[in-house]
Amino acid sequence: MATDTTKDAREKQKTLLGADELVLNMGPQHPSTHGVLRVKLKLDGERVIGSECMIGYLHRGVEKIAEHRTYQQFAPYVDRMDYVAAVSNGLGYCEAIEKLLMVEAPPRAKVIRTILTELQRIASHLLWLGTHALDIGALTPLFYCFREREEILKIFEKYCGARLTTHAFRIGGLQYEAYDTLEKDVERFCKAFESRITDYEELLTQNRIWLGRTKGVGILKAAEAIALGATGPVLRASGVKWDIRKAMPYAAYDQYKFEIPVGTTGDTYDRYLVRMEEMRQSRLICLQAIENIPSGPIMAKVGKVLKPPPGEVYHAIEAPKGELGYYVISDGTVQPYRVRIRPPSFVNLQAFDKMARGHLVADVVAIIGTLDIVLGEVDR
Amino acid sequence: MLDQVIFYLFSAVAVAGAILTVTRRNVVHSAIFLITALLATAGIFLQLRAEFLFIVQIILYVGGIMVLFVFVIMLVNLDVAVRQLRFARQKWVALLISLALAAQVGLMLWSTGKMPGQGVPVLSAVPADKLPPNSEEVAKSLFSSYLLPFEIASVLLLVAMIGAVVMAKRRA
Amino acid sequence: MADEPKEQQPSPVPAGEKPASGSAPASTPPAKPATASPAGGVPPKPAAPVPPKPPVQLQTPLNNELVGRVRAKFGTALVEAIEDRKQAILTVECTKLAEVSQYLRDEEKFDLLSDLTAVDWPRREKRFDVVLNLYSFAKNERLRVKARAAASEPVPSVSGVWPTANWLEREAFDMFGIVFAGHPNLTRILLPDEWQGYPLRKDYDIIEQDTSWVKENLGIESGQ
Amino acid sequence: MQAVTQVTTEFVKQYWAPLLCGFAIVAILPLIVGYVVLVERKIMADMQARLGPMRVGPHGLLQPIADAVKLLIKEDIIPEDADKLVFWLAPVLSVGAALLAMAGLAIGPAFQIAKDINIGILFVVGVSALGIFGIVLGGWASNSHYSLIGALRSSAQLVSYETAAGMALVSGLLFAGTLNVTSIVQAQYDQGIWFGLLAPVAFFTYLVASIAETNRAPFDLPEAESELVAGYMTEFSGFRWSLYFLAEYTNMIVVASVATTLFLGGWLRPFPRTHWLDFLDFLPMVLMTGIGIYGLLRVPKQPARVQQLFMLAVAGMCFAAAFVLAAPVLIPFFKSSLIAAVKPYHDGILGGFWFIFKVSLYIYFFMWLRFTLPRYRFDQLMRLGWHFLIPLSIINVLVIGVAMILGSHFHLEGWQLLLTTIPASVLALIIALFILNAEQKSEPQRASGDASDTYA
Repeated sequence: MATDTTKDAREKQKTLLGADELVLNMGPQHPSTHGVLRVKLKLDGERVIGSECMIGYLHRGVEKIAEHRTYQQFAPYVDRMDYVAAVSNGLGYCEAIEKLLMVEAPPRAKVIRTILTELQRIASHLLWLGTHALDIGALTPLFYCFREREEILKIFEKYCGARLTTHAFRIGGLQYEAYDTLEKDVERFCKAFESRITDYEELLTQNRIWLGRTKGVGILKAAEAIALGATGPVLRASGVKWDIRKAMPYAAYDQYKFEIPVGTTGDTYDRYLVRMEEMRQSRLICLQAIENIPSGPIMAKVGKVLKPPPGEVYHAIEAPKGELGYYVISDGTVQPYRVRIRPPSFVNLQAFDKMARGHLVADVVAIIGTLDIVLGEVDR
Repeated sequence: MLDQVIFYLFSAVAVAGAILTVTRRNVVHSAIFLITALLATAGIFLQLRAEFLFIVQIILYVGGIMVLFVFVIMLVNLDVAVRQLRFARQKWVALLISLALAAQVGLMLWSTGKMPGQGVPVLSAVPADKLPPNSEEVAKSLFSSYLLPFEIASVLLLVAMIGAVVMAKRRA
Repeated sequence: MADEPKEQQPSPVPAGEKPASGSAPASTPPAKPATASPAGGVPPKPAAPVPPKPPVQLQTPLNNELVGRVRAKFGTALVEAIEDRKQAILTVECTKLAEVSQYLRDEEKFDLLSDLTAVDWPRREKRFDVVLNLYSFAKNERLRVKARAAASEPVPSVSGVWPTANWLEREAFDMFGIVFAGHPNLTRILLPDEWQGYPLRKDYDIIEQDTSWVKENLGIESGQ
Repeated sequence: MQAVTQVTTEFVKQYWAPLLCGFAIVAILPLIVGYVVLVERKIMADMQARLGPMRVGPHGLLQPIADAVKLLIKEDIIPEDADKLVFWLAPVLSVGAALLAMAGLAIGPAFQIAKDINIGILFVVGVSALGIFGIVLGGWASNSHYSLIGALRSSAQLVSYETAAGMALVSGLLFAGTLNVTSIVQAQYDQGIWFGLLAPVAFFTYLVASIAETNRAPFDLPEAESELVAGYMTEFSGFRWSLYFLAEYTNMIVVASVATTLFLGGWLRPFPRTHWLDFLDFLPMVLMTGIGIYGLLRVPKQPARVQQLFMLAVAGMCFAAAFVLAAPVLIPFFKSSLIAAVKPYHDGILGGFWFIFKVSLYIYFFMWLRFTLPRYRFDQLMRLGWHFLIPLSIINVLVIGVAMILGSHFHLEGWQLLLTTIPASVLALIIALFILNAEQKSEPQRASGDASDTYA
């Protein structure tokens, strides 16, 4: 009986008063918008019939700052964009400038860069997993994920003294030689991580509620994903097997064997599986890399004052969130003429409207989580 | 003495609640006062040792029907309701009906010669342990002497329920 | 642009991306803005003589099959095709940008628009470059398309070709004030809607701000 | 004036004992709830590889008091556009209903406020359901979309799951044959078996429905923090918020008590009529002593002098409790003549212990689920309620009734009744799963149309 009365209520509300559209303002202060994202949702009951992302609350004008700093001075700034994957940001920037300078980092630097970047990918995915699970209501994985992420951050701290915004690399190579027990630390982490990731999967992968909350939610077909410019795990979960690490190898990725996990349906569950598998693959890359770190210099021959010859270069790497591109124009002076950063989060977030339409408010949360955005990078 | 005080307390609350229900402009406030009136009535039942009726009143009317009322009201745009006249055209009809009702009650009290003030027999306290178990008695009378009406009512409700489901299905 | 090509710096790593242009160091001596001092020790003295010399030419004309096909199809609309550090760059007529994009996506399979941005060259007659970074999954190849636009000139929007251009064009509008004709919703995206000025233009100072907006909305004198 | 005094004295004379109990409940319950929260946080911390509150008092033992003080002295914020009257009334309603429901419960054979009311368990269920008004009205009065959605979700959820819970209770009550709380427990003593074992499906249904009714994870949608910030509580702060909090945890205690009374044998110890298990009577005493000794061991490890003293006090309290618990059990050993005199205390104390023990286990289960499971989505929650739990509970009432008739036909009693009720429960489960399956098969075409009503 209750069913009918409540149905009547909704019917009445639609026909009599026409008050069926509700605009819900989510954020910029909301527990699950992962920062200062603001989403305006048009709701019919709890169903989303339209949405608009309002961004820019964290806009700091990074690209403008770049034009007023020297090449080296700007390097620490990029860490502040995707602050949960600072190492990846740094790698992209350093390699872009190296391309502009037409130098290449020595092999030893490349391998250490690869190790740290892959660790950073694991850390970034761990943070994603924890918060995503928390958004869907599972409290506990967050703490497990932070426990493991802590190990990675400790390795960073030992290597360069910083945990979050590391500025680990320099243009032309590395500033610091690897510390003595780096290999051992990484190996210990990787060995332990295998069983830990199985633990997370036991908590979530076959959980009926988890399946119900993620399967069929926020479907992005391959063609749509490409049209919307989605990259990284979002694109791969839609079934496009494209990873810049394989397609256009940089750092030392061409030396290692790893798989590119792809999904089939492009729903939230697929993106979950893809990221979980990516963590496993990153772990394998780390294990391969520490086996044979070549000796030699860690810094290429670059001067103290960098004046790249005029010209321009676009260099993209596979950041944890997707394609992170740097388009740098040099006019031959010590400061870049223009630095354009192609942020994966910004572009991926554009797919939000497409994914959220027709879903419920609760799914909106899951979809924001599954896009794995960092507002520092969206807004720059 | 105590019983009477409690009775008049509950009655006053019920009457006041009922009046406020129809005079409030805000629909939600009306609903709250209706709940108050219903609860006060339930209180009177309890005082009369009709425990089963008391809990039925609470579970069905307050806990069930009023929740749905409030549910509906909250979805409705309140401004519209406020703008509408409180007492619409039916006020004469309403007055007539309430007068008739009052006359009926008065007549009943008059005919039994038990006007208030001449001793209130309904309130004479029966010791609790002397009463037969309340819910059992209700069940017995329902399933023995009033079996047919009970079953008819059940069938009626069932028909209503199925009808509602069918209508809802067709719409959806 | 067409200067004598010269190699400027011997690449320390042989496998590195050598400049695509000539191999021999030409007229000017190797300037080496980034001197090969081992792991940085001595301040690089030779850096000093760099500024006066004319810019080093790393950009060479590009003439591969793709360029041929585009030129055959669009003729003079393809203004220039060059290669810089092995990266292909096509410059097209601004008005033809949408058609060229459509062609590149449909016929040449550049189905991913990686990035769309703009560059301000205030001293040029047409001050803006609108830059599209394309990628083709089929060919595993990147391509950069540029269109030059004057300050007030509307640029045809490519959001119909790649939906992802929607936000990217909004950002370019936000930062440079470039108007994209045919864009479904050309509003500011990162800055507040009422903000005055376009911060990534070269004449916008780094500490400049919309003072009246800051006063009105934040109630403070300055956001700096 | 004289009449008023007379009425008052009459009233107090007649009802002083329940009044006192009522005051005790209102006074002590916030403290208990505070410590339930502390225990929850500690358990959560343990499951999540961390320590939980450690700062206030040794092992955070004074945390609830610090929290309470903080909440009380917080600024009282009422939103500008809120409906002031309703905003004020709502939390009070919520907590009032929850506390009133406590009156009908029997914590052990000795402690019950509304003694021997005929409708016993119905009273508890009905009155505690009134708390929904606090949630709905509070959500509406806040004049915020999040609150309103939370309130709507809450009322829809409660109405749906109350049906299932009620039907599950009916299955249990069939065995008891009475609504009176004391008689229900007595019936379980007479049968020698808990009704939860006789009607496992009903117990399961009630378990799930009671989680949903108290808005606990994985059914905590009305206050889902990742979606609705805090649902109906979004605009409440300080003291009002703490009232809601109190109501929620009190409701947890209430549903746990109802389940304990009806399905877990109330204050009876496990296997109450098996005499070789009599040594279980010593369990409470031993348990308390153990905790006390552990506390003593921890004393030297406390960092500060104050904390050491506090830990010592805690240990002392444990020993005192152990002594109180031990007295009625041990006295008969020394002086057999006192058995009769001690009996009521013996039953009261042990009964209270077992009741609270079972309630704690039930609440622990709630917590365990909360830390483990993700949250349901609203339509999934409704589907689970209407498509599975309600059919299941209705069918279960039917088949349990049949099983009882069969049982009495074959003169089965106590444990023997399992012979008929277990097959009946399995049958009910199978039929319900069949219905669910049939529903799910017809689901795809509906889901594509997206016409499914979330609130239905």
